[in-house]
Amino acid sequence: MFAALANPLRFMAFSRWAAPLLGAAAAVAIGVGLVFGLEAPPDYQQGQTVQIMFVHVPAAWTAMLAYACLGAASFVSLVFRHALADQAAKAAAPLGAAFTGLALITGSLWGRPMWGAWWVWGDARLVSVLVLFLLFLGYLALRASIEDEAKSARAGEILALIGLINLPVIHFSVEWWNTLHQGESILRKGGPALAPVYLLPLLLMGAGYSLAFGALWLARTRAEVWKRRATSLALQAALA
Amino acid sequence: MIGVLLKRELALAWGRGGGAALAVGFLACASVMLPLSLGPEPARLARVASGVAWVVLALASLLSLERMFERDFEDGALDLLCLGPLPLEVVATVKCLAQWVVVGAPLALATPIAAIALGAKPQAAPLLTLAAALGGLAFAFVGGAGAALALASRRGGLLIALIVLPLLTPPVIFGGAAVESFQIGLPWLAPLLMLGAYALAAAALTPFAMAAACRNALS
Amino acid sequence: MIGVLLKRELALAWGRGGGAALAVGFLACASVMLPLSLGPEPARLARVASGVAWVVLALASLLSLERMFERDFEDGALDLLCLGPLPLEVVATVKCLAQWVVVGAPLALATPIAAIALGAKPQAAPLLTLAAALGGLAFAFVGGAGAALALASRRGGLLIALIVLPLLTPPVIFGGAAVESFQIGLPWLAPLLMLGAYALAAAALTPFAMAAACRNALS
Amino acid sequence: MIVALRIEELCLARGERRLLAGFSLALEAGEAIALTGPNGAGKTTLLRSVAGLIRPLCGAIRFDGGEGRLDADDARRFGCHLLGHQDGLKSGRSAGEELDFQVRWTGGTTDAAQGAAERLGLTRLLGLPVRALSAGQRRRLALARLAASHRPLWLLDEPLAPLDAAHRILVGELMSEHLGRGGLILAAVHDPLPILAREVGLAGAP
Amino acid sequence: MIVALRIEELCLARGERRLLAGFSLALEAGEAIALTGPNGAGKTTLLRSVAGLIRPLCGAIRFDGGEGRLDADDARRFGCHLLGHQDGLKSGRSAGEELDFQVRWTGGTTDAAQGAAERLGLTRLLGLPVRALSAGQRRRLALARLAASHRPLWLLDEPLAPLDAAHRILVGELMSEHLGRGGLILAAVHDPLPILAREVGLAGAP
Ligand code: HEM
Ligand SMILES: Nc1ncnc2c1ncn2[C@@H]1O[C@H](COP(=O)(O)OP(=O)(O)OP(=O)(O)O)[C@@H](O)[C@H]1O
Ligand SMILES: Nc1ncnc2c1ncn2[C@@H]1O[C@H](COP(=O)(O)OP(=O)(O)OP(=O)(O)O)[C@@H](O)[C@H]1O
Ligand SMILES: [Mg+2]
Ligand SMILES: [Mg+2]
Repeated sequence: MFAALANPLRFMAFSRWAAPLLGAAAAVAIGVGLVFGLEAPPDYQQGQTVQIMFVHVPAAWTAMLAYACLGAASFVSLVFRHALADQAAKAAAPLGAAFTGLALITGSLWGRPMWGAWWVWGDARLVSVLVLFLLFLGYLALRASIEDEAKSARAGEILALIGLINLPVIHFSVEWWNTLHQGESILRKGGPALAPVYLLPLLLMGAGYSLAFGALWLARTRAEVWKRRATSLALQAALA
Repeated sequence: MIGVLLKRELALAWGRGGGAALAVGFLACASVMLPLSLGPEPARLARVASGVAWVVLALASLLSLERMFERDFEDGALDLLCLGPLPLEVVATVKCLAQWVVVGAPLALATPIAAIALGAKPQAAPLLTLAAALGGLAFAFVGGAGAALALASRRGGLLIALIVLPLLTPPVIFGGAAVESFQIGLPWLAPLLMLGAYALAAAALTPFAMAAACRNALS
Repeated sequence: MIGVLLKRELALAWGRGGGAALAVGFLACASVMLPLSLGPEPARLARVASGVAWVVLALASLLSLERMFERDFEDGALDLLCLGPLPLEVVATVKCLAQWVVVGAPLALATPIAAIALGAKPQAAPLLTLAAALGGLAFAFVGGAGAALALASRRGGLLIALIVLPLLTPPVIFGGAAVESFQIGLPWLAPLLMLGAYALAAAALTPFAMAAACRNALS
Repeated sequence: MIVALRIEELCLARGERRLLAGFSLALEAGEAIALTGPNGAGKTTLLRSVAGLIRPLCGAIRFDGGEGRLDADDARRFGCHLLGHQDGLKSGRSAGEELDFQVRWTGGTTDAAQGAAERLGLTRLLGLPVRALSAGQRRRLALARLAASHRPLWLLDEPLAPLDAAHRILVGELMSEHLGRGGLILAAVHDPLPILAREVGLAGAP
Repeated sequence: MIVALRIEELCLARGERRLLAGFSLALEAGEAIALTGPNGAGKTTLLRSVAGLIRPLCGAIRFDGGEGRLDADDARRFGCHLLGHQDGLKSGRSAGEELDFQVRWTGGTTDAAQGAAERLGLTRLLGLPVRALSAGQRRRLALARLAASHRPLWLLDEPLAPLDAAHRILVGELMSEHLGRGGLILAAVHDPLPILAREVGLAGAP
């Protein structure tokens, strides 16, 4: 499928209908997830604030997903030197930064009632998510500061691949250090340790966020393709 | 051939950031400044000591990193390095090692002294040195990658900081955790091993990134 | 004419050290790293907060200072600056001011935020900003003098550190004392005035030193 | 305005090495001098000491205006262009920014900078970073400052080396115009200048 | 050992600008080519792409050895000297240190470096910092590397510009010797080379 999509024309044809479709699916999943989520009973420990979970946890997942996509696109671009892959990588970065920001904000909104602090320095997971955010920003800044498109692409690929190290650190940080942050409760050995009333909306929201990311990613990649077409047309016009 | 290169890189690293003396002076100065601005209560100082040493280590590395590749890039020496018998990956490794020898190693030796002067437990000295040495290694390589990536852009310093700082955080976490655990009597081997693993991974992987980034900037 | 020069110097200062974003990122990072390596106990952090902000301010200034004159010296732009309508003393002043605007001022604004994030009292914010702004001014001018003096030598960084670090200590003492006194309810005006006097004296005297040092390096 | 440069009994040294002793030279308005001499003879050092960047061991460098002797410092700061081996262009900034700064710093206007850029065929290059220019384009950018901000005394250190034939001729024209306006040119060269110039040789190391 | 350089249907671009298209060239052992062309034509770019520093858009650059085609990477790393507009000398280090490093890095010995320094009249200057050298002395220092460590292919970018007449002749002799040993020279120039060379012109921007 990827090989097929590597052709820009086919990609544009595919994404023309795929992006809105994914967007609609995302809206449905998020809508239903929100309804279930708002109806979920208050947790005996966390009270009503447990509902923040439905915004926070999917945002954190999607942030990591976005970085993984950025890394994968960069890898493809580095190895196969495919312009489309670079455009996809460039398009993924601001989305990833946004989702990471969302995870940080909702997390600290949750932290205030739960831990009595907006932010806890020294918590490895929190800090590693902040690092993820900075990595996205660094990627964006690096791309923006190199005018030559080819050089900018190459430098971005290298940075994105170096930053991949951070993903396992984020995921396993709760195991490696004793942190305040919640341990693994869903993707853990022996099945999820979450009551179905919470699990169902959480998974729905997770799916919704990921679909939304997918839709936005396709749309942004399309925009990037258009932008480059426009610049190369302008150049041809200037040279002619 | 590596020897020829190493000799040159050591001389350059020494001249570049002022080398060891600058870094150690930096540390000394920070150790003086901290009590000045904190007030001299020993209990408070002792806890802060090793943490500050880490921050200084990271900042001092950053201080001289920016120019690791930039000078060679601007004056044409990078062309010459590309046309030498050793691949650029090796050249980058040697550069980072030289940086570490000149800045990281003296700092690793000075760190426990500063920490103890500020009131840390003397028993922690060997661990502090080891952690600082490993941390400095990670800083040198990760920082080198940032410096090489920033070559192609117009804004050196800013970019390097932005790129490098996030990647410097894990070693600081690991190193700080090892020292802290040791001081309060918890097991400290695991974080130290993580630190070592990070440093080795950086030393093994970033040379490829550096070489690719340099070639990219030249082309 | 000063406007023309200031525009250029601002652009260069911005590009050189990465400017505001670098310094602030630096501060942010140090604020991240410190708790990481200290452990997150709020009580401890709060006491350290403003002290650390000072150290970071000093280090961030040093970070970009070294190249304040060196680039212009090496690429011949200093010749051009000598042959312009303004005397070299004014040029040096403008350079330092640009450095301060780009690095010092944003840092002064960010310092209280970092300190409060680490747990300092919010009421201290205005004082912290003022002290950091004055301190930054002193750092920029004293650091500039060090950078100019180091031009003629082969070992820039080392010299700058040796020359500048001792001269940076008084502002840190005064500034730290002012903030600390404020936080524990003692009179804080006197140290603040001392800090201001030091900064003004630096701004008034060092331009002559810088100009003389530049001429010396060129000849 | 500078109408004559007089160098009298000048001695110059670098490090421990004596370069010139008892060197004298007079340059009048509308005249060009080509300084020649082997490598290391002291051409660059002489130009830089005329510009006031290097202090002579002995002797005098005088600038005469219409009404008698000028203050040397003023003459240098308002009447003198130095184009050295290094051109003082920042490789990271854009060519346009650098040209504009150099011209305005030496007393010209932005419009004049545009005009000079056009004359030297740089207009399409002004958006590029200086680093991206070819050696000849970069040298032309440095020369544009001389054409844009009018200062009577030009001190040139091998101004034509990286230029192609067409641009050598063009710069020759610029120089003639400058001389026609009553300018003075003191140029260190290894190849002949494209204008009529009096040749002054420096002996070089013994 | 490289005995021939073949460039076939090369296309080069910088930024968005096309410099060369379908450019071909063959250089055999013992032969020198003088690349000419207006500023910005792409001479430097061509030399750097032969040295492997710039990746061509299309076309091939081949190095032939005695027994057939050589690996391009090896040929460049062991058989090729590039002397660009910038000479890669660190201005703060001493001339001797820099020469020794450059020579040994490209495969020569310290003795050869001494010999080359003597040949080029640099011996008395080796203790000075590179910054203190005059432009011509500095260029000679850069050229000494070529004379000291033997590599067959010399890629030279305006090698003679800052040299005085005597040293141009001397460098001409060095080049002839190099060609006599079976070397190859590809030099970008604006002034004629002091040796017999085939001229290849680059057209320059349309
Ligand atoms: C700014 C603060 C916070 C940040 C940056 C943050 C970050 C993250 C991240 C990255 C994940 C996904 C980890 C993975 O799946 O590998 C996550 C999951 C989670 N977070 Fe947070 N978090 C924050 C605050 C909180 C707070 C205050 C709570 C509630 C006490 C909380 C509860 C959870 C839960 C329950 C999960 C799901 C864990 C799992 O099932 O794997 N988080 N968070
Ligand atoms: N610090 C120093 N110590 C000793 N000698 C020095 C020092 N600085 C410069 N020199 C010498 O002074 C001379 C300076 O020559 P200058 O640069 O004026 O030569 P030039 O005539 O311009 O030569 P070129 O034609 O090569 O440009 C050189 O011989 C140089 O080696
Ligand atoms: N990033 C870039 N974007 C656009 N154009 C560029 C870029 N980099 C280089 N160029 C252009 O490519 C050309 C490079 O020319 P090159 O340096 O090869 O010229 P040259 O033939 O060596 O000229 P000279 O005789 O002046 O040395 C120049 O016209 C330059 O302006
Ligand atoms: Mg000279
Ligand atoms: Mg060229």
